[in-house]
Amino acid sequence: MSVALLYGLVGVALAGMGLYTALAARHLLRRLLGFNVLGAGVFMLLIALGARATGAAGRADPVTHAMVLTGIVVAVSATALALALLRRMHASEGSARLPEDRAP
Amino acid sequence: MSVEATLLDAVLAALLLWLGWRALASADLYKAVVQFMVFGLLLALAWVRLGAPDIALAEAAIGAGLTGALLLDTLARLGAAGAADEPHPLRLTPARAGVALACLLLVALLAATVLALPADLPGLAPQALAALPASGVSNPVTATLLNYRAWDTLLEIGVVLLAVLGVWILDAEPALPRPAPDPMLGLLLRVVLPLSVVTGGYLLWVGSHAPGGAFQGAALLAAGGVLWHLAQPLRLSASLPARAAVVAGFAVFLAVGIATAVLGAGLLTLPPAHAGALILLIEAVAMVSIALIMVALFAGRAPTTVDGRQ
Amino acid sequence: MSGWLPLALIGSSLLPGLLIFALPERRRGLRSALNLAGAGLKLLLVALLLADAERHAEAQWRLPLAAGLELVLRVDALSLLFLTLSALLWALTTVYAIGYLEGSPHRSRFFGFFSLCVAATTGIALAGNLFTLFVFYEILTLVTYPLVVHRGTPAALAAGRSYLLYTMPAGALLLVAVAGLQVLAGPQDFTPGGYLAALGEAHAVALTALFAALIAGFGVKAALVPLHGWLPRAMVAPAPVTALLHAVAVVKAGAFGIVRVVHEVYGSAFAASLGVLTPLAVVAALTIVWGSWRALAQDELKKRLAYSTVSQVAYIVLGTALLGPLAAIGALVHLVHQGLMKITLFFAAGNYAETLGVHLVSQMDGIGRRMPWTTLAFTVGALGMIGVPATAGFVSKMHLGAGALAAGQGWVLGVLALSSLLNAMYFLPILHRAWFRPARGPWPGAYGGVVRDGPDAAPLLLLPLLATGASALVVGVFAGLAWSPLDWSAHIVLTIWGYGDD
Amino acid sequence: MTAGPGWLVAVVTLPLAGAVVALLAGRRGGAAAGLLTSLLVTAAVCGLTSAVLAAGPQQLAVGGWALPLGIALRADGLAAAMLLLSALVGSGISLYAWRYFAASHHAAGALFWPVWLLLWGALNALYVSGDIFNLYVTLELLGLAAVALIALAGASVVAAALRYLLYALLGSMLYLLGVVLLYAEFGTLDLLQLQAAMRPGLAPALAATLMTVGLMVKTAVFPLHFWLPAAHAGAPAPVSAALSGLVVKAGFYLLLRLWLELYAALPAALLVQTLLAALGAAAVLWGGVQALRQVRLKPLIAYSTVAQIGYLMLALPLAAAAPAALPAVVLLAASHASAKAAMFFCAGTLLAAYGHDRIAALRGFATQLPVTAAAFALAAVSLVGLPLSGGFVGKFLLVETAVGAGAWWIVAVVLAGSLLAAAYLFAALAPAFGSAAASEAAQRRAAAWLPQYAALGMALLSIALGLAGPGAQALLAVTFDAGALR
Repeated sequence: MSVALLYGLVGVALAGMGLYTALAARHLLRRLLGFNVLGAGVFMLLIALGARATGAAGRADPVTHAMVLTGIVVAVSATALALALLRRMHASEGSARLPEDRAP
Repeated sequence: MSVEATLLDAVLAALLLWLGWRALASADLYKAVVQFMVFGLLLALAWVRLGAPDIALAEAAIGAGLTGALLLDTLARLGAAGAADEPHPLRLTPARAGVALACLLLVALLAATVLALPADLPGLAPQALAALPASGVSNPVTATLLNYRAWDTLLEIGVVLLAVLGVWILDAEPALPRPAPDPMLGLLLRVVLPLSVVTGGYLLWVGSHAPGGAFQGAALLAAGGVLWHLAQPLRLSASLPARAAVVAGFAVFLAVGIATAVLGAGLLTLPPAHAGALILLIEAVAMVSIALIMVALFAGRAPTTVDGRQ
Repeated sequence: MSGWLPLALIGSSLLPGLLIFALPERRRGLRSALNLAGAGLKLLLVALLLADAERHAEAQWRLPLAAGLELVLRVDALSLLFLTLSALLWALTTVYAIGYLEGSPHRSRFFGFFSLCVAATTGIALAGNLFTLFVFYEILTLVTYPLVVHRGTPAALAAGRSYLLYTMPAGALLLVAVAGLQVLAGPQDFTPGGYLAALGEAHAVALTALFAALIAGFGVKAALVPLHGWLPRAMVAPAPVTALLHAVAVVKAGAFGIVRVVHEVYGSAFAASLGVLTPLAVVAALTIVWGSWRALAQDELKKRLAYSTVSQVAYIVLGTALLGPLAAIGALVHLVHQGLMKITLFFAAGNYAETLGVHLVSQMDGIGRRMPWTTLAFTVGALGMIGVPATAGFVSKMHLGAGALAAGQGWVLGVLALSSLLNAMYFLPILHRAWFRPARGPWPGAYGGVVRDGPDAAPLLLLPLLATGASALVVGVFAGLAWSPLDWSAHIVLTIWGYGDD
Repeated sequence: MTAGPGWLVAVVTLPLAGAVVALLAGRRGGAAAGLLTSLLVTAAVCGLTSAVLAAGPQQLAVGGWALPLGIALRADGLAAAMLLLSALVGSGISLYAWRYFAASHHAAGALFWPVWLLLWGALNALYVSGDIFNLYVTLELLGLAAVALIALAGASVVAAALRYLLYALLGSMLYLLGVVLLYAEFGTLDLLQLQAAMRPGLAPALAATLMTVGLMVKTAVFPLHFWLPAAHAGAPAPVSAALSGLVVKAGFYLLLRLWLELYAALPAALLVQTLLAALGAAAVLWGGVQALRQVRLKPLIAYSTVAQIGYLMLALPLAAAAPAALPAVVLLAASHASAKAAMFFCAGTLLAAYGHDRIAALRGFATQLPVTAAAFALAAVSLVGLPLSGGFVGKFLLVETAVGAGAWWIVAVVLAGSLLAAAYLFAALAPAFGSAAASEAAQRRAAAWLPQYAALGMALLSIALGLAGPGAQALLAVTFDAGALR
């Protein structure tokens, strides 16, 4: 099994666990961790699939690299905004969970 | 590929999965975040293994470094109570069965798809390499980011800009406590700051022909900035200079785009003769802006802002 | 060529309406001036049309809303008949309303919607295809609602709610029906004798269903039993509104729609071949009897009149549902006659209420001596409704009866006789009380005991009433003359629809 | 460079440039920049639209690189229509926001203008983007801008904003997964090339599913709508207008592109279209019932948005077969956008005037704020689909096509939906005409006239759209031919 394929599958697994956490976790910081791992998985899948031909064409696909760089920067921006919202919500409502996830 | 290589890859893969899971599942969020940062560093290693050094740099600096730092410092703001989470945060409950099932199904389908995909699709590598001479740079990734798909990158810088505007709107209180300036830190600063500036600039410069570029450089600059902020808190309010500084990168990039559309061959069509210089200009300004934004994401708005709150 | 005419006809009441909305409450004079100017202009335009109908016969205006979806406004003899009626009655009702709403709040809103309501009615009259008719029919629903709830009292709001409760679903039903016909027959203008016969038996089932939907849709406003529930409640509205609603605007719009559908969409022959006319006739007959029956029991004058409307409008539907020229003529002529008579009755009822505060039949003893002119007009209307010979009502009923015989539907005569008997039973007692009984004690008085002194109602209330009463008399007595509604209806039925040939 | 592409450039760059200026200009200058930009963008969009009508679809290769290496900006009839809709409603929003944020208490108000213009830029970029990854970036730009704008409402909506952000991220992540798969399968990111190359298979099927679900989250298609009401009801009035009127339309637009173009060739296309329509039907009924149960005005309007999105979805299975369906949908979308903007404007005015938006306690506001009442009533007319309004013509065409296709269940849902809409809008409006209970309706603050007339303008627009049918049909007949690339 080729390196690309191996990492591709790792990416798939990461995406899966990240998605589960993003949806299932209650603490918003954990959900954000989930989104970041999900993103990492997606990016890894993209690069791995782009690197499939590395053997043949010699060079990996730069377009996938550029896409992932873009994705990473977008992800950190979104995370930063989400964290700012989280801090503000905790300051005003005293909880780091969404209302529907707060213990009754 | 050689056997030991695949062995190394196998170990790395296993570590990634394990750390990734720990980063999500550890009951203690501090532990989780730290593990996430380690996970990020390992990820960078994986990027290198996949022949993506540019991403490796970005991952280490932004993915692991900056994101981790932001997470940690938010945890600090939440306090012990806010940071506490239930002992088994991801335990499978009936309520979560559906989600878990969906995720498993997705993983299975994705895996099947990955295995089913054609083994050797070169993607756009040939076109990208063929167009490289006219792109003004010799690093195909930089060429893609700043030339072939510059439109993506312009909008992406817009996203970064939005993050800081959002933080300003939220009027988020400065993220880090303001300790009394620590002499030790000051000393460190005197060493690190120039270093971060130099390396940042270097990364920017090499980006044209080797791994590196504006974002990686910006992250390093930001690291210096954050240290500075630790030493003596920066006051990055939404004042005009601050606004000008954070928008500069976006503005210059957009200006180049409009100029090329009005005077030149079309939107963001860089004339090959000047492409290299233009790209360097865009990246230089963008780097400074993005670095400032990243610092601002920490510093938030200082007490003395438009409205007198806090 | 003269495509501006239909637009001008609608504009003559639309523009005043819009302007009036913008007027501050206190600009009474300007508001009245606008109203009267609009009404006058409309009358002028109608007169212009009547002057040489031939030249303007082709006057039409088209506006495509989408491929195969056109607003068509045009002038034909039938629209002219309805148009004349509405223009005349609008003018009179405007005068009446100015007098009636003296000093009551929100008059700008009232007169604004009042004018829009007439604009919508004009649109219905001028509609050149089913889609346009539907459009203005829905607009009419919309602009009459504020008039019904105008007083803002709980009763008014409840009446408005039930009005929408009936009319909105009806609109939905019509939408489907109109869309269905669009799909089956494509975009078509109204054509004498209908345009669906071509589709023939192939779509018999679909066409029958669509016919039912159309009748139900228009039947709500025409207050066909069992869709009449909203009408008696809606009489909480100010008298001028009820008058207009019952005489031309809403109820007539429904009846007019049914006439168009039967004669110019399906064609009565094709409709008969589908076997949908007899059921329609039966529904109409039931409505006639039921309405009169319920009217008997009402002590509140306006309610009694409202139920009488339910029954009287059904005459139009009945005549439309009977094959042959005579019945059709009877239906059309009743469209006009009922309007004149009913508006007279409601004006009179309004006068009683405004002048003496009399709302109940049981309070009307001796009112004839107190308010002779009003009561005289009321008497003309009432006798006409009963169908006493030489009155307008008699002319319509006679044609309906003859038409029924011609169509071989003898049972209809029974219905007519029965309803005339019932009409007599709920109108004659009123006349008897009014003229032959002595007044018992002081009058209740409007607005907490105010009784207007002076021989009769205020002039602004009396003059329109006398005008309508007189015309109700004239159209009956001189029905035989040229240009009388009867002559006109005959012209439509025999010449334009060509039912005389067979 | 010919005129068409020039307009394309203007359409995507003007709002972004305006954002830069507005950010630098600060509070008062920001408003000026915002209004000026609205004017210029509208002009540019009109230019582009006329170019599309005159010279057919417009295309521009950004950076001058040949596909598939570069990114193509494309404007066909549908894109032009959406751009036009955004320009008209967007200008209204700018006009309303001018006084709103000038008067507003929160100091961050100055930041409304740059963020709002970035959002507008994201919309325009999205509508003309011909590249599925570029679409991902525009979606993120749109999402973050929306969240930042919601945050302008302050502490009360932070939770709603967070929920909004989380599900926006979820949506774009799922969409991005789909992009990855498509790129791996076909080696291009260009929409038309992908459409031409589209073939059944595991990767395309999974990609289609992921992208669709992701966009459904962003469009708040039932049952993935749960994040919408709180956010749309909680945001500042002009922002609510932008979210309900414009932002959800972007996701819907991409769903149209996916299932009428990109994936139309897949064997399961009709099935998916029907499934989406079924969800739309559920949304119409659920949203309507929920709206009926609201006691406050803004949540009612927000739930009505859930229902109205359902309306739009209903046309998907028809559009493939009947050409009249797409214009119907666009008319419905446009009249909903303008009517919704008008309603949120009115709600904002009432909130400012009375200090609350409890429907029962707004008795008689028709007497005190006649213009606002008129605007709300006209908007309601269009939303219910009464003649003669954009909503009416759209609804009629939709019903006609549904009847023609024998899709009676769609007819039934459309009618049920409009009766429900009539019911809850009547419930919202009836108190206005009731006699004012003086104590309750005592106006706290005098209402400025400009916002009220902005609302009236939007309402009149949604009525006037009733005359836009022929134009819409002509415009939507202009399409790219992906077959040419096959």
